[in-house]
Amino acid sequence: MQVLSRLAVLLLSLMVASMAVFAVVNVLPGDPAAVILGTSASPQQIADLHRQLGLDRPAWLRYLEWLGGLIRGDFGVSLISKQPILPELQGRALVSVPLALFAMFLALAVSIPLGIVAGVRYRSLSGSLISALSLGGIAIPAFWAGLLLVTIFAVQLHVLPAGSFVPWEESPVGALRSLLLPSIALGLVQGAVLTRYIRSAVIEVQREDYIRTARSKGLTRGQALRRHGLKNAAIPVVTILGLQLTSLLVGAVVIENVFYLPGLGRMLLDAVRNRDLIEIQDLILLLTATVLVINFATDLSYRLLDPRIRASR
Amino acid sequence: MRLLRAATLPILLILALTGCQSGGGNAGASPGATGKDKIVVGFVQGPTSLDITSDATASIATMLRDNLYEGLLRTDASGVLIPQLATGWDTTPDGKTYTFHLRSTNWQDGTPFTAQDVKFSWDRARDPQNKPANPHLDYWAPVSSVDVVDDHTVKVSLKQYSDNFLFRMAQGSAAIIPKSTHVVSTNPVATNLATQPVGTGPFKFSTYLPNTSLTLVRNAAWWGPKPRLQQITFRFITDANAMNNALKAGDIDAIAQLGGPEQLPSFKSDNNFRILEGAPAGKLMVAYNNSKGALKDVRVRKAISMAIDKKAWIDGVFAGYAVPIGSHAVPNVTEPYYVDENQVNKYDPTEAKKQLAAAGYASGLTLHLAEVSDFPYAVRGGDILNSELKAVGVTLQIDTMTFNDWLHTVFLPPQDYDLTIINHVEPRDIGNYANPKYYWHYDNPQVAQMVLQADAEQDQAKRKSMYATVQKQLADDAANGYIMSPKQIDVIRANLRGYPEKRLSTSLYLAKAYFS
Amino acid sequence: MGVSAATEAVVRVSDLSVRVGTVEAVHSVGFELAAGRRTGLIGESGSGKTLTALAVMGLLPDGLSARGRAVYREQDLLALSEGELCRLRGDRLGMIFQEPLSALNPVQKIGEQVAEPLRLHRGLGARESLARARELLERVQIPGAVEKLAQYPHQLSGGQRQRAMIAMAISCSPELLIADEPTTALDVTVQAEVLRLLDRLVDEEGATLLLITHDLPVVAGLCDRVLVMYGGHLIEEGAVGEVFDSPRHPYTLALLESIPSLDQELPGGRFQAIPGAVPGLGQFPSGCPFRNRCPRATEICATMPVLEGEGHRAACWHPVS
Amino acid sequence: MSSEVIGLTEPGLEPAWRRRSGLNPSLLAGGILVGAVILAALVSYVWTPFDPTHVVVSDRFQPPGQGGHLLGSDALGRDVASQIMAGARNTLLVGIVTVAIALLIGVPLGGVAALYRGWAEELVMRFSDLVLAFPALLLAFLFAAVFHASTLTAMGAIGIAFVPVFARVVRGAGLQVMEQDYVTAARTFGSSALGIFFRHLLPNVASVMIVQATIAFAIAILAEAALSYLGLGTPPPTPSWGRMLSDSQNYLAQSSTLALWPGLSIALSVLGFNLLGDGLRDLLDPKLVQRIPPQ
Repeated sequence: MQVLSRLAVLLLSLMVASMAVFAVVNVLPGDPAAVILGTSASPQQIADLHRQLGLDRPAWLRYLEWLGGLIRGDFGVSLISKQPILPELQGRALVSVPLALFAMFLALAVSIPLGIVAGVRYRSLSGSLISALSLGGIAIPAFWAGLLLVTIFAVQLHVLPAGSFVPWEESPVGALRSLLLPSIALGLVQGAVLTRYIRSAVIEVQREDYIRTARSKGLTRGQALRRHGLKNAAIPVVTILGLQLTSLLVGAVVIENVFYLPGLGRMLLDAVRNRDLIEIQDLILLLTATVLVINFATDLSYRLLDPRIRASR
Repeated sequence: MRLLRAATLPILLILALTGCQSGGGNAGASPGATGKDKIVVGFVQGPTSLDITSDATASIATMLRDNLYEGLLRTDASGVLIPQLATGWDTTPDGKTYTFHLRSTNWQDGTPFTAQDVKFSWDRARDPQNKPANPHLDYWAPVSSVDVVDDHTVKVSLKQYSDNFLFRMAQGSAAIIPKSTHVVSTNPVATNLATQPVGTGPFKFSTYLPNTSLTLVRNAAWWGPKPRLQQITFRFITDANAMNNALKAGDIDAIAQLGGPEQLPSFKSDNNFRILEGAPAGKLMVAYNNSKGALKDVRVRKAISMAIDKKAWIDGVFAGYAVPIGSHAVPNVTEPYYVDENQVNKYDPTEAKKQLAAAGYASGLTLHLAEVSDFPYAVRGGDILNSELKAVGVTLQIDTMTFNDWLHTVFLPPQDYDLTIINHVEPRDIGNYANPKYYWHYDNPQVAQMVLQADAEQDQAKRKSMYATVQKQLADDAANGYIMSPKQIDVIRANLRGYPEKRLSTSLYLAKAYFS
Repeated sequence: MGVSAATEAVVRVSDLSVRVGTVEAVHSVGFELAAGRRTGLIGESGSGKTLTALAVMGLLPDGLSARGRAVYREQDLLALSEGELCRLRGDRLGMIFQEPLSALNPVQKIGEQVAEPLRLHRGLGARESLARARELLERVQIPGAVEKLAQYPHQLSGGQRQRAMIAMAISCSPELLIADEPTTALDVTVQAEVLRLLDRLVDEEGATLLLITHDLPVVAGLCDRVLVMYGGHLIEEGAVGEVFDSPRHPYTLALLESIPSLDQELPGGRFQAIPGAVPGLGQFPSGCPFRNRCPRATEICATMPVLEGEGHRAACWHPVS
Repeated sequence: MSSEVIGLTEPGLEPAWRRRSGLNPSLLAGGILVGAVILAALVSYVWTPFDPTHVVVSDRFQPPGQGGHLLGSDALGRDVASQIMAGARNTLLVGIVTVAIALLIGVPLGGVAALYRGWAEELVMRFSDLVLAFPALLLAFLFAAVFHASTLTAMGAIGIAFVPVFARVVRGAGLQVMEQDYVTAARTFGSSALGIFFRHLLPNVASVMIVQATIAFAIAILAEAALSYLGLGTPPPTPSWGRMLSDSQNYLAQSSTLALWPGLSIALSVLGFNLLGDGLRDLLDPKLVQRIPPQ
């Protein structure tokens, strides 16, 4: 029941977000044709493009058509390449989605052990060291990390590609190799942020009364943390994880441009540069929808983890 | 004169020479693609359409002309016109009528190639109503009619002699397309050739992944000697670094036009690669709006030209792989009329200041630079220009824009700009100075007249001297800030043979290529 | 050291000090918990009573350290390794905490939490231990024990939570049960029930009880002996009747006088607040910690007096008659 | 859409007795780093070792220390150290304008929500939900496409993306303030909403705002650097750290240190503002600092 109402909120949010995107692109500045053609195109050119884009029809109708198309899986046709957008989108997603997943996996693989160690030993040197490193990691822009990795592994050592992508169909191994450095760059920085949150969650949890209770039952510190602490610590971390996934998604947009990966981020940037408004509209909504869905999933998993919330409405 | 139409906008030859970053992504290549009979060639940019007669992106001509599509004739590496689909041609003494004798061969779809196809192709190309329009409509300006004599003979009548005519018919957009299969689709900007190209050349279409790759396979029925390569893949890699790395990693076998010349040293020291340093091509310049404000004054234009240190640009922008030019011509076979005007408006900041003072701008002058952020050369050049102009008291306001914006504000009306950095790669385009409405707004009736006369002049010596006069006048007028002609540089795997050694940018003929 | 109990001592604490960082919060405390007896440990917040108990259990929070001895069956609890301590805690030594909501794991079912010591110390399997847990919940009189097994702490009432807590603590029939203000967080009506329950269970189990509280009537009703702490010092101890009837330390007296009503008659029979406030940690005066609030204080109080007396002992230079 | 009330780094974990005693190391380190950035920016107005935009092609790719170039020279022979100094100006400008936009829009919105409740509050909260669905960079992309990409679109987008954070914090704190007896008293005595906003609400949220603004500053720096790196931020010739990084990428083989300095500058400034935010939080101890997802 609660899940259904959350789902309704998600759908409503998606609607509103799509309206917002459509409004910014189509309504706010006035004329998309002028946007595409530049500020001072000739009236004839603008009129031509108007017809081509169907701009002579009311905005609400075009909005509904766009939305209807999206629901039917018709993402429209790129203004620049004149190709349908959906197949391109699908091809690009084969780069971006694995990239984001690898990076997230890496971030978790790094941050969970480090965060727990730093949390358990927060008073010792190793804990402080991890903490300081992660604070540094937060400050490092992922694209700079990418550049440094390229300098070391591609330019100096020649062991990994500096960019470009080998399509999966041609060579899965090659594709993985292409995604390795970008995933590391993205994952390490995200991992630093996560480490910090896991660390504080673990520290907080260790001070909880129920950990003391658990120890009073005869559990060692480690057992108490494992059996009673981690699930509790996971609750705030999951919330952060949702936010982190979002920032990872945005980070992927940037990192794709560092490594020249033909993913959604590169597509978006090219669309922005070429003012391919149809593509921009689709891509921004797609990414925003992903953010909303991630938030929704976070909300759900939060409920699964915490019986207190599960019970109350 | 070249016309650009709104319908074919996101294009332009200017994209060709330099690593342009607009338009689409890229991809790497299959590792170990250096198989005996398959080649992967890296290109900076993929075509927006596979119809060579409707897309002016330079890369499409380079990839497909002579490989998939053929014309009646083609230019060899030394600039000589040689027969292709025509076995030969006759010219009347007045130079106004050409009779082409056609080869007996078939299209890649099996239908026979006839004179009807030639007439269809060229009539279509010169028809301004046609959509999509040929990007080089002006190539056919001198043509009055194209007539079929018989199945294998075609006669072309010109209004007057044109020196450029044959040369231009060897270019990509003058390729012959099949009449039978060329059905204009409902999409106003694409023909069926845009996705399923059919030609007469040594390689035929296999697959096309937009922004990723284009693959051709050997045409066993080709009229020439059987190509040794079984398959050609053109892979699109926008970024120079990624491209260089792909070659080093073995993902590709050749880079057609190196994007980042500053990285050449790393290839030079490696025996696995050969650097093919081609002829200079293209005119990289700071274009002046000759009709705007202070720039109307020749002294101001001269001052800017004198503030520019060509050596700094050649080293800073193209790592030394360019030659200085002093007027609108390049020293290569396509422009045999070239004369060296580098002595005019030589780098001299002191004299530049004097000229500015004489023009009344002793206390300073502010100019706007329309900078295309898609082109690394324009961005680097903008930084250099900013510094150089500052030294002579001119403040530069840089307005960055995409190439698309540039087309619609600078190149096409309203043509509202002061300065812009651009590389004109189209050969023999000096005729643009005859058009006062061209975006430079250079308006000199004598030059205009002489340019037109030169093309109609059959006497080679006379023609050459006319062009020389025009070049001198352009330099003296400082019509634009002529800087350099970047060299065509390809880097290939050392065991790749038969790759055009000193190629012109117009096509990359791979029928003779093989791996040793 | 005076031995006041006839029976054998379960735990003998001597010279126990607890430091919070660099500040000493509990100063050389010594006492014995006689087998089968109930001892009340009283004092205001900040007197060090909870720290003393936690030190005995080896459960001091990070950054706090204990010195001294707390001998349980020939073993000094303070010198034991974590592993050895873990074998005792929850089995021989049980503890009940003040705030049952925070002391229970919010994301684990009650049944699991109650069953855990049995699995740990008795080696019971999942099914057996849950069955035992149900019995325990029934024993602590939680209605609907079967459903409660599968519920989470937030689904129980405050009293039920504390009962579950008690069930957990007695699951292995500990020899020593420490209850740290077990009823403070509960409603007054529930308090009495829980105390009655505790009373009964301690009787049934024959456990030794250390009841920490600031509620004097509770001690009076439940305990045999009483320890009074102030400022980290043990300042008075003795049989409940003796101490409450004739307190020797002025602080104990003041404490008793501050209680509005009590079953027995108070000296003076009036309600009186102790002047001044309890100082913060490390801000007690040197010597007797109470001297800045004590009406009887003299210069000699700048030196800490020792506990004196047989059976009923007090640390004061100027004891109440 | 649930926004956690949690700091960017963990809340003060040290026990109170230790926190109170002695120096706050975060505040000190953060202060030094931020101070260095401000100093570099200010000094660059009157002096840099070289003109940061002056091109001397023959002098290019000088290693650090050569030819008077403390940090070396770039592909066009420009002095890297001078560019870094001048780039600090841009970084600070972006941070200040961004945070100012967020404050100027977010604080009144949050104030209105807290003061008037009802549909006004609902509207503000739904608006922030909507904006929160658009990460700063996505918003910047959208703006760059619709308007012309410039420092302004970048700052505007990042600033707007921060608005919900400030609006929510002000609303949250405002609701608490409104419960206070003296505010209730002030209202019954006829104080205007504006009066309550300025007299009671603002002073109460000031410390939260300071901490929040400091953290937002750090994120703004990161976001602007990313945008400039992608060519959607600060246009040339204004020196910008993000664009320096994107330039350097073409020359990694020639000079690997070129990518080092601007990246280090960004990282240290971000670290500085983060530490400063942490230190200020410990010092001012506001309880409601919201987390802004980085980048």
